[in-house]
Amino acid sequence: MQELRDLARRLLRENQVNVILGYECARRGVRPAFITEAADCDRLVFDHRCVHNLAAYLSPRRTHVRALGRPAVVIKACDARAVAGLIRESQIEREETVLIGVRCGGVVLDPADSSPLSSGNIAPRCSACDQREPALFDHLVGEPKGAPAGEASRDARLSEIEAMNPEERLGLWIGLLGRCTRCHACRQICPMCFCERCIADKTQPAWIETSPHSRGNFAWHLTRALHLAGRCVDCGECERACPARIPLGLLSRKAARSVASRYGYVVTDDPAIPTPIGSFQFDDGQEFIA
Amino acid sequence: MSRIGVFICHCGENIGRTVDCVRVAHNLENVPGVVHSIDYKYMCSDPGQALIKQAIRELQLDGVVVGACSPHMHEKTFRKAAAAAGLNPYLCEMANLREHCSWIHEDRERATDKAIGLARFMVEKIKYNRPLATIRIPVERRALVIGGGIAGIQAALDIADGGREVILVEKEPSIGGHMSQLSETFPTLDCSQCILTPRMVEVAQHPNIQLLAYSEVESVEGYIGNFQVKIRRKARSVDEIKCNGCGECQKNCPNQKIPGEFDRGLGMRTAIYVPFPQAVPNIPVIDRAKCAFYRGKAKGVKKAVCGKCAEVCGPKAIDFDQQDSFVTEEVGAIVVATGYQLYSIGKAQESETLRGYGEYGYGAIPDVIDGLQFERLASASGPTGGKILRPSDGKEPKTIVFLQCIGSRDRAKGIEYCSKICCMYVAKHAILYHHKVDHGRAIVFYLDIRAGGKGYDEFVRRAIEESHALYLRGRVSRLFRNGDTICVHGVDTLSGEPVAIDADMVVLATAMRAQPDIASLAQKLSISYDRHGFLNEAHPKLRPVETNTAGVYLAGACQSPRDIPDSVAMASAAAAKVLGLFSNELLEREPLIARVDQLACTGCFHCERVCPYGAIERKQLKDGKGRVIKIVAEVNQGVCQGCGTCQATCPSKSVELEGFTDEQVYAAVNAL
Amino acid sequence: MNIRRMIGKTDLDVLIRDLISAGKRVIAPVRCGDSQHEALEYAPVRSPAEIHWAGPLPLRSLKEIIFPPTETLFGWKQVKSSVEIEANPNGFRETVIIGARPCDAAAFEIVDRVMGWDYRDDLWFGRRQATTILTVACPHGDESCFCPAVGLSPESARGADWFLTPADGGFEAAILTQKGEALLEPYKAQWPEPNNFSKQQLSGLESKVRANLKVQPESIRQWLEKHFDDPLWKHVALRCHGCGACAFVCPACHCFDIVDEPEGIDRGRRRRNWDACQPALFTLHGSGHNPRKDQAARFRQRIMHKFNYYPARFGEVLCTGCGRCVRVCAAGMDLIAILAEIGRRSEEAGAAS
Amino acid sequence: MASSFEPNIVAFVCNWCTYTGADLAGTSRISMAPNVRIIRLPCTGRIDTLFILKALERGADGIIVSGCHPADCHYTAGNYHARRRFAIFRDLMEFVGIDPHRVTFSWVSASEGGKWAEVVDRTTERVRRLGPFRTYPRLARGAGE
Repeated sequence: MQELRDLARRLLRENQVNVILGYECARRGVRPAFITEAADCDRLVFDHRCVHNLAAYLSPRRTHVRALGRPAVVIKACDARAVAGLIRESQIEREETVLIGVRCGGVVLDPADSSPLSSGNIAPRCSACDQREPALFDHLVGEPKGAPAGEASRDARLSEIEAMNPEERLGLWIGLLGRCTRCHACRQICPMCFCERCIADKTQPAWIETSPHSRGNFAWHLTRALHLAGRCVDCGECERACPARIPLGLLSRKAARSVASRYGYVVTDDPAIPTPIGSFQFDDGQEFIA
Repeated sequence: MSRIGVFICHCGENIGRTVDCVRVAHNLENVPGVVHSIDYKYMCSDPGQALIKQAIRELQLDGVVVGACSPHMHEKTFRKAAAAAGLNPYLCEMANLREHCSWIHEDRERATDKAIGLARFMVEKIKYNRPLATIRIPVERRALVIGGGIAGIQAALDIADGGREVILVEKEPSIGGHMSQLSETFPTLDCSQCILTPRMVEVAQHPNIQLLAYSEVESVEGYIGNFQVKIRRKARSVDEIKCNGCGECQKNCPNQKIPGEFDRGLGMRTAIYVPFPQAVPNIPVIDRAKCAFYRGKAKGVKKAVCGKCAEVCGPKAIDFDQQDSFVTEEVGAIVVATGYQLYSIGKAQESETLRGYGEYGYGAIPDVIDGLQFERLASASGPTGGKILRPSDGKEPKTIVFLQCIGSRDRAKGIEYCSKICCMYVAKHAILYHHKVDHGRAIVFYLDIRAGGKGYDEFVRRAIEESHALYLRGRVSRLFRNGDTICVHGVDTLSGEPVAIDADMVVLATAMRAQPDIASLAQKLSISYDRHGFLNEAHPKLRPVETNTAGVYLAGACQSPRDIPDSVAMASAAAAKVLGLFSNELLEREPLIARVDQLACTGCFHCERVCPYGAIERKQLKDGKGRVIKIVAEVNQGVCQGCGTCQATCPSKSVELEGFTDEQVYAAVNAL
Repeated sequence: MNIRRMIGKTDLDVLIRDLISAGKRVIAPVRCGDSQHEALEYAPVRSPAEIHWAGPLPLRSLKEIIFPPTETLFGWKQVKSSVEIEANPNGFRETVIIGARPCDAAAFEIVDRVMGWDYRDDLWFGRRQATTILTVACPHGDESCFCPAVGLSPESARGADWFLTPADGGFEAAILTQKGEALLEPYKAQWPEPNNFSKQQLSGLESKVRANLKVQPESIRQWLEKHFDDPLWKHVALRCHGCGACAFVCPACHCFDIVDEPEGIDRGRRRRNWDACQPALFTLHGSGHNPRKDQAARFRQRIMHKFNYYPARFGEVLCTGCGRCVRVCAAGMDLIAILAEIGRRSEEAGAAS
Repeated sequence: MASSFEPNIVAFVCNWCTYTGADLAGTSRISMAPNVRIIRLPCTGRIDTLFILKALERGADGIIVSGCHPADCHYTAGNYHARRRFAIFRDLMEFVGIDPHRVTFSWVSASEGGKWAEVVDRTTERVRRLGPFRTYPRLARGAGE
């Protein structure tokens, strides 16, 4: 922790950056912090409650954060994938952002949960995560961490749904997506949903019905999952933000499974590797094409 | 509210027989936005077109839907008619009621319903059509020709004679290509070099042609009328300006025993060499892999191991330190004439799909040669001075077996196409052999004889009847050395008898293949190629010398196996296309291209990555004070070909393809 | 009206079954489907056994029962150049809400004011009329609750037709409205009046949640009125992602968007959908100009509307202190902390003047 | 009942291969089911998955997406990009329970008029067996009504 604070202080003092995007303690657990004064750096924390993906704040669409100036951002291995995505897709310049990588042994699902990390409260993505630190960083801080608790079989539900018959699946999703009220929290918090004007907000024509009925919700969530195929960094923020507690990660992980099995593509924090949609191989599988 | 006119064509009985055109017109009349809906016997006829023009003028139509044949047939016709009546041509669309309806259905009721549906799609779509203006872009009226074989030479001369500048790029030290290696040409038996060399010299001397031999295209940017081509000028180690072509360097080069490429390994050349005496330009090049100076340097020997050529060079043209250099040329059109290579029967193949010929010894038998080697033997300027002599012992072969379709039409070896020229040149070889070797026996194994062309079949008959070549229909199963001779085992499939021949020499008519590095050139030019590597024309019948990248044209065997007359014809056709393009200062293009909504664009550049043409550019969007707000995509109007892949890929649909915008497609789908 | 009844658990079950078999829609807190979490939601029930009386506040408020996330205003069909309107054929289904939390029930009365103000919203009041609300004394509070700070309490009966207080394994019911009385009517004679001494003392929930936030709504309003351009807004809004989750779970937020949704070329529906003031799109003009240009301006609007403009016009804040916005915010935006800060500043300002 | 059902099928096809192939089918008078109506796009690269969703919303019982064979694309690579897009979209569609048998993807070249007729007939027959696809357009019913 002290290492992180000292580094942040130095970066601010030496004018290398204007703002540190990190975490701080508040009334209800940990929350994102925006530190602009070296004197405030002691507020910075990093522990297993730091579930938020701060890369979302780097998007050019966050004009209020951008206005603070050149940022340094605290990133876990999973967050680094989002930073790589933003670089890959020309949203930020690598040189314009200082990346403070943190070693991470897993985080809880609820940042207000101060109980120790256990298989009961761990964020599901962490159980299956084998990356203790990012490969993309300028500075790396923190003690080496052990592998987090919990079972690595988080995609069991995915396989379960795949094994259902089509009617069961449709019924399941009508039930789940029927709960969506289109608050778009999933999109707003997503580090990779950075469009200036989302397709769901486009009205001429309105490909995606804005009404929160299942028909509009299917179009929205299917399209979002497609747009995130090979881009979703699996940070779980959409699911955490969803006030209707819809397991949205199932859709993006299905897309991830699809690009992995079809094109051998896995999202990494290497910005130089292109996304699978937008590239192709002459001999890509086409078993579904007559 | 729109003012749309619907015009349903009976096409005589073609549509009217199966589609109730009157019902279609009546039905469409009730569609909101339609103010006029009629049917007529022949819409494309003059009176039919007059009906459309009259309605546009009198009813102030702002959209015209013609329900008739395929738009591929008459879209231009009706758009022109609309334009003549003062309506923007892009406000006219066609519904395909003939090819897609009346001709493929029998049930009149259902065909009529479908016709209504198809017309309805277009009525709804056209409500969102926008008037579009033809795009005009300036044309740089200079051409680049890639490849200095006969096709490239012809194209360059034709364009240059048409008064336009040409840059001719040839990767070898000399132009001339394969044709310069041939002895005589079928079916007239004129001497290849005699007809070619004057043209080569003409190229060298033409004031409008800039010849860049020993050079390759490094990169191509831009678009029709405005290409920027970067050309690598490979280091010759000889100063082209100083060199006077005296040949002293070659005479004095100590390394005289290098199998020469021009003679297909049958003759020798030096380390500093001109490929053949009539080379254009007549400037030698040092083969650095073979030259003692460079080999010594590579081994780290400090003192120059050799420098003979430099010593004897009067004008001091030898430049051992020469490096590759680059020039960038602005051109408006590019003709690709990169030619072909021959199938190698050896074990090693550069493609997994190809197989060598183990049954013919994988090329290890010295007196088994390919057709081009035979040309060199038969050529007066060749290694044997035009005498047919065996490579192994220099004896005159008394029996030569010619095998056709080596590689060609042989799926097992990876090539199923016909190489087209082999039947003819084998006949030529048989005739030449007959002329040169008295009592020589030519035996030809063939599968079919393909001799379509002026004087071609007569030529083959001449080989058989006058030169007494024995034509056996069948394949040779095996070749092997038997002492001094080569045992040829095959089957005469007409008699059904097995055949065994002791031959003194075997000549293989190996397949014509695409150039080995064609894929990389095709990528630089954004043109497509088939799975054999032959470049694709825009349309196999109607646009045979154009490619799908505007401004890039094809000539010769890079497109498919071709003989000299075909290559020359194609080259002249490509030149005509280029000159046509250059006849105007401004180029007109169909405006059906993509357009970016820069307010909505986020600059993720997925579009840039999927664009097959590199038409997406990055543009800084600035506020009133000149500060960069964001970097957005912009479509280069000259480069975009209108495929729309950008739009389907754009997550926020901030790029629209004119003519097929989201609103147009949405409206059509809405009419389901 | 001061009718009181003791209702045994089985009696209440009978009432619920009767309502269901009479074809009425019965809404009550139930366990969320397909959730890994212990979470409740208000949903239609088919049997009294599904109802969860205890446990945390349901995820979404009761708002959606009266004001659905999407509803059809009318259908249209175009015939040549004229348009036929097909009014929403659905009437308002008789609904009984059982186990409403006080902060949810109270919101209806607060929102009634704007819905019946310059224009009377028939859809809102139609459903209000068709709905009977049985509020239960709040069984659960946490660090995000602050109903006492906005003048309510875990035992507030505002907006209720019945108010139920747990007692002797059942409930003591206070019947508060005519609608409530009509619901009671068939059982009025069978169910006994309560013994005044049987009512359980509620746990110290009120004092617990009162400690979460101690501010006076009027003092907040006074500060807000004078601090439209305060630097505080830029500061507090930094972490806001601009999603609408807070508004969508809020029992009092009531903004909506009206869209025409085609269902073919010549027909479609006009729908009214929930909307929220936090996404940039909310105030984006067709020209591309956005008067609320950044998240600070949008977040300020949320606070101003609830704690300044609404009380200025209607005399009370547009908030029932349910704390859902605090719980749901994935970015850690904390209305309690923000109101406490504004309260502190207001007091300082008051002390200074 | 099922046999009397005539499915409503929309085809999104590229201009250069499949549309021309369908023209050839017409020129060759190859008879086929009248259930399929074509919407012409320049390239499969332009065919958006949103078209498919919207068509289902508007009551299409089946959908055909067809373009140039690999290596045959008029625009050199549009079909390769489309192939990936459709592959992933199809997986997602299947995952949420939309029967992928309602959507046919095919490559039909300008010379394959016969193949086009086959694609049309096979799709029509398959969708006829699956029955009308009312579930999808009706997903909007009941919401807030």
